[in-house]
Amino acid sequence: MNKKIIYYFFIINFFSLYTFAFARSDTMKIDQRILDFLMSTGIFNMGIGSYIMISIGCLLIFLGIVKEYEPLLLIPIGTGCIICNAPVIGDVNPKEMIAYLYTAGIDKPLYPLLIFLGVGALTDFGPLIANPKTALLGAAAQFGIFFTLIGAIVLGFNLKEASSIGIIGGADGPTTIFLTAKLAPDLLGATAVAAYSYMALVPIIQPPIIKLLTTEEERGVVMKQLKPVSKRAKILFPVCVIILCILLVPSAVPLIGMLMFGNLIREAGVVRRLSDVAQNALINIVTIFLGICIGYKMQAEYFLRLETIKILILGVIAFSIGTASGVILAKIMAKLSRDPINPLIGSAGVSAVPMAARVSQKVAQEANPSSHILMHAMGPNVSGVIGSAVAAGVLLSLFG
Amino acid sequence: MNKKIIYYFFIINFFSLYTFAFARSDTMKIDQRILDFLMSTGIFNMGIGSYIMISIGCLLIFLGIVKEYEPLLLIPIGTGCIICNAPVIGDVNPKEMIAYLYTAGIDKPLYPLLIFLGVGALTDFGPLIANPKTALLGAAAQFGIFFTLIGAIVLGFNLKEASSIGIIGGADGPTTIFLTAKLAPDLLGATAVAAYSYMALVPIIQPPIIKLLTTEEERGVVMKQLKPVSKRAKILFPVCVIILCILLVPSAVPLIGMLMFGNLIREAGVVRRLSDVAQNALINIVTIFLGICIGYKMQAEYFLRLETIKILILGVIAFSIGTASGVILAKIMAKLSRDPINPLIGSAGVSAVPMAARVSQKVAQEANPSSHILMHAMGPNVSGVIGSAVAAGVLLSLFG
Amino acid sequence: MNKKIIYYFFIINFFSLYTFAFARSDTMKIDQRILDFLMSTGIFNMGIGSYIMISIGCLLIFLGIVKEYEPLLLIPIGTGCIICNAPVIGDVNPKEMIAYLYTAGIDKPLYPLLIFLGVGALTDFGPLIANPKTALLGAAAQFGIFFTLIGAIVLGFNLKEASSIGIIGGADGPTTIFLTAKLAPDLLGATAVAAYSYMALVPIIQPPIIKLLTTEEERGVVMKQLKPVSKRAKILFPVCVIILCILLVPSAVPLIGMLMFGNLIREAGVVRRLSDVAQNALINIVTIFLGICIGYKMQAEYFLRLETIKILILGVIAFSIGTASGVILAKIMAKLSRDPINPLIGSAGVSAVPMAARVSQKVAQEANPSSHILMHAMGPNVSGVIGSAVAAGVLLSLFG
Amino acid sequence: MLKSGLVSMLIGMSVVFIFIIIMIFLMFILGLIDKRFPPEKTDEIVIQKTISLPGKDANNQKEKIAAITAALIHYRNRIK
Amino acid sequence: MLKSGLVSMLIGMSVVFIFIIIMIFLMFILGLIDKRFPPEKTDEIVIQKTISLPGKDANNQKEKIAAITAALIHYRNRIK
Amino acid sequence: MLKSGLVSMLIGMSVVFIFIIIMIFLMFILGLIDKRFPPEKTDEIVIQKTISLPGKDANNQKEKIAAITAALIHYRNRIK
Ligand code: NA
Ligand code: NA
Ligand code: NA
Repeated sequence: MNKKIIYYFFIINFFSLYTFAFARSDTMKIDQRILDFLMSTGIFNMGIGSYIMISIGCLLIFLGIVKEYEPLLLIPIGTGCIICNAPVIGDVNPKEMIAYLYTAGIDKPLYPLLIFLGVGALTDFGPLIANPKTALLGAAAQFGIFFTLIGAIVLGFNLKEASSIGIIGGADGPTTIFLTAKLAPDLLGATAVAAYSYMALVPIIQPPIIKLLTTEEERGVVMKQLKPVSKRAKILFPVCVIILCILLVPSAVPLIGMLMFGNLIREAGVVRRLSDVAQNALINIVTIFLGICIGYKMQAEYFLRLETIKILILGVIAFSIGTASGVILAKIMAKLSRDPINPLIGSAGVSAVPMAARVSQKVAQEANPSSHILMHAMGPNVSGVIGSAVAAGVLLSLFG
Repeated sequence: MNKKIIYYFFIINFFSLYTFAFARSDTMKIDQRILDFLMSTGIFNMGIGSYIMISIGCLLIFLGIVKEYEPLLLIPIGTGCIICNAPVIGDVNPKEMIAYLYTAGIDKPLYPLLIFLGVGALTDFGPLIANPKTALLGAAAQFGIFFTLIGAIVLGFNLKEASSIGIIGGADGPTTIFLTAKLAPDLLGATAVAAYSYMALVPIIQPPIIKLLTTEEERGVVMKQLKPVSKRAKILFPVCVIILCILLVPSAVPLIGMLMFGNLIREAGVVRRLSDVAQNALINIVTIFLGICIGYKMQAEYFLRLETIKILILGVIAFSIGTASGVILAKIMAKLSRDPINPLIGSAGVSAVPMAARVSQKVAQEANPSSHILMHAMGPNVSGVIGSAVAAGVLLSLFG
Repeated sequence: MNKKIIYYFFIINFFSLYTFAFARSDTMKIDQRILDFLMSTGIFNMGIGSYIMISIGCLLIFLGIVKEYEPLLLIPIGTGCIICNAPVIGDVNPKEMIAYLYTAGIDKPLYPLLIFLGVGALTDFGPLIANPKTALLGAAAQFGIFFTLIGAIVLGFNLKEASSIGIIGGADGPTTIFLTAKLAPDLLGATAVAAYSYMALVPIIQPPIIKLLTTEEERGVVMKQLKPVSKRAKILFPVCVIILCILLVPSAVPLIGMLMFGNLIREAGVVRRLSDVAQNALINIVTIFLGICIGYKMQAEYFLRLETIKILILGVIAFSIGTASGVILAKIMAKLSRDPINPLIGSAGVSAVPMAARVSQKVAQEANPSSHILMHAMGPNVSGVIGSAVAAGVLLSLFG
Repeated sequence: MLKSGLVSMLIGMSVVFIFIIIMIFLMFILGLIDKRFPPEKTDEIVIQKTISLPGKDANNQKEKIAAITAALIHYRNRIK
Repeated sequence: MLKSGLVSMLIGMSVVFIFIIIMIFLMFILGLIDKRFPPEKTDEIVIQKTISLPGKDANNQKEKIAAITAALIHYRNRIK
Repeated sequence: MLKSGLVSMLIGMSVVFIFIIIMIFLMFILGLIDKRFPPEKTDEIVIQKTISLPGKDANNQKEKIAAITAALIHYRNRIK
């Protein structure tokens, strides 16, 4: 059949072209060309550091997917880490796009602020407004930041670096990224990974510290139900906090301003469209960008240093001290207060919203199944977000 | 118990560290440090202007939430206004992020054009195509723009400023912002606030003017039902208008082009994905950015000037003249037309979609409960959007 | 009535102002002004080329809406083409905004990569993993790319241009745009239009070639049902492919990396938010931007050249050769394989997901109604996406 | 400068009216096409559309759910 | 440098506490306003809200559909 | 230049095939892992999934609502 002819004709043609290419190219040093190409593969251009970093990227993805440690961040960070450890060969830079996104949104820290906008739109400050004094616990837990800052100085970091490391203790990813991007961008990979990893590890880090500092009886305290909060109070709250921040700590205005702007559009009730987009499309898009951009600072030359180990150790200390400070102030408040206070709500002051509040709830229920303190713990929990944003502002104005 | 020991150990430690810090820092002029910090608070760095602007920001938020005056814009504008009046101290600029968003989307007016894309995707030109001659009313209402432009020149503004002020009479936020950003960016705060405020005040501004120019009988005229419009006509319309705009007023192409592109993806029917995203995620994200960026031009030095008062007065004149011009042309058309025309549809020509059309409907029903002119008023209403975009193009080509 | 007086007063006023304007302006050479304005219309400033390009833009919109040829791209491209052929007059550039979006997302090819992210999140690699050897067909089909590259060189294009033209045969819009933007941006309009048009024309281009190379009996072969693939394999696959790409072809990392990142967040299962936004809001927004930006390279001076015709001809050759190569390798594999292989799955190797796979299915069913090869064709189909991304990487590293 | 303002009014209003008048002319032509070649009746039956083809956008979904909910309550009452 | 660290702790913790204490003060005032001018009962009846006013956002929709589905199953069982 | 084109074909097709062949090799390994360690049956029961776990994305919601609506009509008919 003539079909077969066409078919064979095609194959013969293909092979003759391929052979011809071989033949012709032979005359122009084909070995050289193939050698050139081999020299442009990754294998021949990557140091051991890149392989280690790719493994770390895989580990982060594994932690995100299998252990469900902050997967929204760790999966993009891990992927970004893998991609950004691809070698640059000649003029071809495989991380060009990520570098571009980095310049656009981390150098001037746009992404963490837009995420804070979304966090604000997702946060209900009602439990805090219903029981204002629990806000103190969110202040106390920031002690971990400054304690760690001093520790970092002792370990040889300079003031800017030490501030960026201390802020890990604030247990807020966007705040950590914002401050590190401003003060010590080369540490961004380490501090961001530490912040998100430890936030995911809160259920492992906090309970032993809490149990060390409290008796079973204290942990089982039942708290009075929260009073309802009016829509008006919820709307006025974010506006008041922005203005307070402008008057007291202007350097914290970017963080507090965006957080409270997000909360205002949430509570306003008349701009559902904006609140929805801040809580969904916008925060999700920015999370993707932010994650892969953090990978940019996980290139071997930035990340594979002794400093990274130090930062990881200091980070866990920051979390621990923060937790302890919160619990201790809660115990003191419990003694001074007329209404019963369960000291476990203190540990939620580190923020790590809403994980730390859930830990408080879980530990309380272990001690006394009829103690439901989740909503009470949400007060210090969200206050801790404000507290560490203020702390970041202070550090920025001192060392920025 | 040894728990208590740990607990007290911790407190003692904390206080000793704090005291130690006090003691050590004392030697290095702690008073100076605290003084330095106080000097970096907002209170000691803000002029009276900033306080006034913060109050104005609060007022805009109040108007948005409580009075529901264009809340989608006024809440972000108000918040942006508050944030942007935070003081810059040393190298720490709390409005850095907003400045960045401003450069990205207002300097080259990207945001207003993307909003126009969404507006196009949200607009049904059906009522206009069904009754083409009502488009004339959307042209007549633009007289307010040029009348006010002359008024602004008389009040001492230069040609570029006067154009930006006149365009307020177009009653289209994005058009106003686009033109002002191009011709007189320092006035952006004032013209944008005027445009959106007066759009929200249309139910208060228009009825007295309408009633002054029409008799109750005229206002109660019942119009014939609109004929249906085919999908084909709705698809061809935006393409024709873009081409017409290119041939006649190329300087209006950005506005008309994006508006009609949005409308095309709406009517095409085969690109639902694009139409949805233009109507929702994209326009909402851009509205947030646009709003806070307008706040950037509401810093005291730009906004607290006599000019702002003049602009607000000229703006309301622009709206009034536009309304009157529309009504008068509608009356003339009513006399010339065979089919009955309710002159109230003329006032909708100022655009302020869909508020002005609803005002027409409401005033008509007050005069005659069986007069339903909402859909008839939508014709001039959307034509007014096109009309003021063309006017903006002319002004841009004359004075840009 | 005094109402009538106000009304007439207003009309008289309007006309007197208009007349006054005429009178005053007369003294300052009104003819000159009107002439100036006429000179600023599009009609007096557009060459024949612009009119032709506007017609081509309309044609693309027509093809998108009426013929449903890749409407998601062709409608924005067509509109962008129309808008970008508006004339620049003096300082007023109607395509300024599109130029800005172009710089932001095509010069550093951000948009095609973000679209690849969404494509990854929309793609199920299950059918490929279930039958790995079909991936070879996705490699074979890339022969069209290199054959056409040589053809383009013969027709006088330089190496960079020839690469951009050859890649049309990859039948992947984002890959074509990525490579062209890097190597020969001035050809972007032509190559992008060719890529998307021919992808839409796959149901017309492929069947005759397929039928020429196969007998009816071959086309009716029934294949065994695919075995199920575990979630674990689907999660590991994208990570493995990224690492393979880093090791072998680092220059393909941007494309392969984003594609596989999108697929990873799809399969991870724990980041639904990110997967959703990549598949919807993000890809849709970027598609709008990408489309109108391609219009930017369809200005008459770039597009109306003999080269464009050559590119269109070379493009269809590329598709045809790719299809034939896939079918022929499939026939060879069918002979060597124990399990029955329908050679029609070879033509799906050009990618053009999922159109080419549907064509295979349709042609197979014509020959034998009980042959369901859609899922089997999806394997080569998605493998072809990877194949042409790798080919693009090679071309970039050779000529970039 | 006042002169320039007056001229801009003159030109501006003229251009706006010319633009709108040509647009009206185009719309009349579209109307004529519609009369000459009436579109085929491709619209889906309204009821079917209301019940089974909810829009992707949130507002329609809202209406849709409201409608379904109303129906649900109706049948619940029928059962009681 | 250690000194600077100690000072930053001093200032930082002080500012954080001052900020939070003023914030608490503001929240108490908000509480007093609520007591003095209790808001009118403008909230929609909860049940009606649950059934007929689904939020636009996906999560609420999800809950909504789950609720409706549960009701549906309930009535299905009643019918059987 | 034609030579360069021929070489690029040679290298390009080789690299594409090498890449794909290694990828096939990886996929076979994934397949072996699947055979060796068959995944536990963690998938939710399909019916339950269909009824009570609607996706966030619009398309799924659409299907979901369509499914619920269908059920609704079914029960309505049963009542009649
Ligand atoms: Na915190
Ligand atoms: Na208007
Ligand atoms: Na391909």
